[in-house]
Amino acid sequence: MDMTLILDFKCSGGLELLCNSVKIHNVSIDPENGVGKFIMKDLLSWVRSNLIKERPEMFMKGDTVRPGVLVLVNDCDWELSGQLDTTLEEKDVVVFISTLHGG
Amino acid sequence: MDMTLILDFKCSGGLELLCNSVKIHNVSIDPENGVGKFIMKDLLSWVRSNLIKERPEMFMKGDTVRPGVLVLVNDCDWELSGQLDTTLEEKDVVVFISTLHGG
Amino acid sequence: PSTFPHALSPDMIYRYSRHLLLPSFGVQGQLRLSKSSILVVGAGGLGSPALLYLAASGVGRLGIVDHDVVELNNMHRQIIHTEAYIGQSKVESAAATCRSINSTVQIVEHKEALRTSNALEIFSKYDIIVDATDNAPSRYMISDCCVVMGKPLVSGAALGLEGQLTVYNYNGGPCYRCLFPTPPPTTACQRCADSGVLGVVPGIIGCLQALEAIKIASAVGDPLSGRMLLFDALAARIRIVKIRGRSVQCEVCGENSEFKAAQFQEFDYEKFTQTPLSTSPLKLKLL
Amino acid sequence: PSTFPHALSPDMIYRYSRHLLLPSFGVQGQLRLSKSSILVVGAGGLGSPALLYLAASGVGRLGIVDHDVVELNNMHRQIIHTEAYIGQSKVESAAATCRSINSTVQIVEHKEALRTSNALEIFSKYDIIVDATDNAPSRYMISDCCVVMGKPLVSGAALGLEGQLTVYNYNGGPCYRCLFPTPPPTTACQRCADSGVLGVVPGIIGCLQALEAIKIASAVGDPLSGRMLLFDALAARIRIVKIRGRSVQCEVCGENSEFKAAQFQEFDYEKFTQTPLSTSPLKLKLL
Ligand SMILES: [Zn+2]
Ligand SMILES: [Zn+2]
Repeated sequence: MDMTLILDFKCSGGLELLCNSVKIHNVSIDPENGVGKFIMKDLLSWVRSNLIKERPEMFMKGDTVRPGVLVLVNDCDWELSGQLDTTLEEKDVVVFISTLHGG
Repeated sequence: MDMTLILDFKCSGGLELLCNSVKIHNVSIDPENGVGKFIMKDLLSWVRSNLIKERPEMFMKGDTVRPGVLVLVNDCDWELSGQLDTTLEEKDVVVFISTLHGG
Repeated sequence: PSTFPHALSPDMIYRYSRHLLLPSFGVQGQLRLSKSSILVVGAGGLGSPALLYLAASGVGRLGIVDHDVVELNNMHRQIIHTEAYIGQSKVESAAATCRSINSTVQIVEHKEALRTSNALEIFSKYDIIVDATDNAPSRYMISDCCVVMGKPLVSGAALGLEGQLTVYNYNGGPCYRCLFPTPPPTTACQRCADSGVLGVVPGIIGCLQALEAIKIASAVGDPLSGRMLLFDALAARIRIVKIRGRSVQCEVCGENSEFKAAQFQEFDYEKFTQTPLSTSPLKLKLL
Repeated sequence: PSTFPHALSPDMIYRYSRHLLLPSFGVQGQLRLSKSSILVVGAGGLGSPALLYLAASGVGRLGIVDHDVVELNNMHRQIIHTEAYIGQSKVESAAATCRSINSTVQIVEHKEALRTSNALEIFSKYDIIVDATDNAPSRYMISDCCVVMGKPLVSGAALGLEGQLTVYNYNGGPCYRCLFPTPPPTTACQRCADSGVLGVVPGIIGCLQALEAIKIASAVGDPLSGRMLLFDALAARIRIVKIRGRSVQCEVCGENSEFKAAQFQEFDYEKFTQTPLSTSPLKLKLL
């Protein structure tokens, strides 16, 4: 591949506990689908294989995020950009945030 | 000129009162210095001639902003980018904010 | 509730003079506020500052729902309660403090747990609902009830060193279920009692809830609808993000929804979320 | 101030249990907080929530400076004062409320206007200073005194529907004069009394001031130094911007500064800013 994608992704609302309490990750990823296009679905698989060390069910359900997790791409709900099909580009910022209930 | 600069600038902390209480201005400016480069100094002159209708002394002092006004270019203090010499580019966001004293 | 329905009394003009001086708020904003009624569900970490600022600001009627009693381990964040009220009803305690700072606001005490059996009747007395509770089933129940009754909902949450805030069911915006159609697994639902919370974090979110309720009541400014504020206290970072709009498929507020008062009253929120609506004081004492 | 200098008492463990449960705060954070001393200058709109949350959180010693009395037109935002205290000292009123929510914190009352003649002595008793005042000369005076004494300063301001927050003189960061070497023209210095303020706006900023003071006192998280928070209540917009660092040319904190205690005591802040340090109660009554 001639393209390496560098992007930030952040976890909060408790999700950082799944990633050794690290909230901000700066990652470089080589897209593997051969077309040079990298979508949210690819990022989720990458995160699942490379970062989530324990209790993956706290992060994923099936091939998407578990209920109660909001996904933001450049400060915008991924429902507005195509969910799993959202195309990611260089310098995009992806945030996974677990909704809170405390008060 | 072959270049028109489109940028946002915002006024707050009371400065918006000088611009008919409008806080966010989306402006298109043609640089006039003939080199296609547009700096903060040019923006200040433009604002002074085109927007500040009354009491310019509340906004400017000499050829810069009056004491007590912070200037932010893309969320960063203009002291860090060269003050009056800061080069502006398309889509830059400039904020003029008057420091508050109330409590 | 005001005895001056069309004008402000001289005492009100003096008390609220700093509001009246604001060109974008002014007499009209204060008058609308004085005619509005706001219900705060939960007199805990979020409810404490929300109630204080709503009372101080001069809303007409302010309701408080809670069934809990004040405990010493609440005091680090629930600043509306004094030590003298430990062991007594949170609603009575909060109401007493609200009255002490503004005797001109009508304070209504609802000393009971919010349930599907009483929520419709309680909500019917108020224009705006503030969710200051601490658990998932309450959040679904309050949002659903707001949809059924067509009331805007100012929703805040805080846990650990983080907080979240948004306005649901306002002016065509999404409801809680539009964002979270399926409840999270119970293992993902931490409470302050389990995971802790820095006291001032719900303080900040509760103040922001009061602000949003005041903006809606006075019809001033842009409420935080379709947007969500995410607060990270440790890093001192705040981001306001754009969230989805109302979902046409939403089971409660969507186009083909048949979720009305009758369905609400029969819905089992504890079963839906697999979480109890409240930890009973008895159970707490056994821990 | 704590009678348990090396450990938390059983009562403290229960009271602050939600803090102790936080992995990033925990026993060490609470112990540091309980050994710290914080001074809040101004028991008004910003000071009210800052004092409540600092008292609730369990700082060791909490000082309050103010010379003013409680007035009815303060009550829409100064939620620490009850109607019963109208006409009485703000410091006494605020101290009574702080003690009522946490009797284990040492509350110190400084019933006087802060002046160059007493500031050095008062500041010397505290680790961290919170600027909750409402005028330009006080802000310069407090910042200069913090530089002279090497104390971090948590500075908040609110007016109309906007608020600002930053931490000065912390860990090599800038002081107030690094940002504002020249005072603004007096026509640009509006006060809440002139221009009005929505009551909950200083509430939000005051809570954020308490948070920053707690973070510094407990050595937890990244304080808002070298950054400034700008809050727009109407639009529900918050931005945190990067500001300049310490200026080597700063007349007070810069490399060649000769501004020490003696210079501080002789500096005329009212003349420098052409603004009185405080509006006397007498003058207020004549208006
Ligand atoms: Zn919905
Ligand atoms: Zn300096």
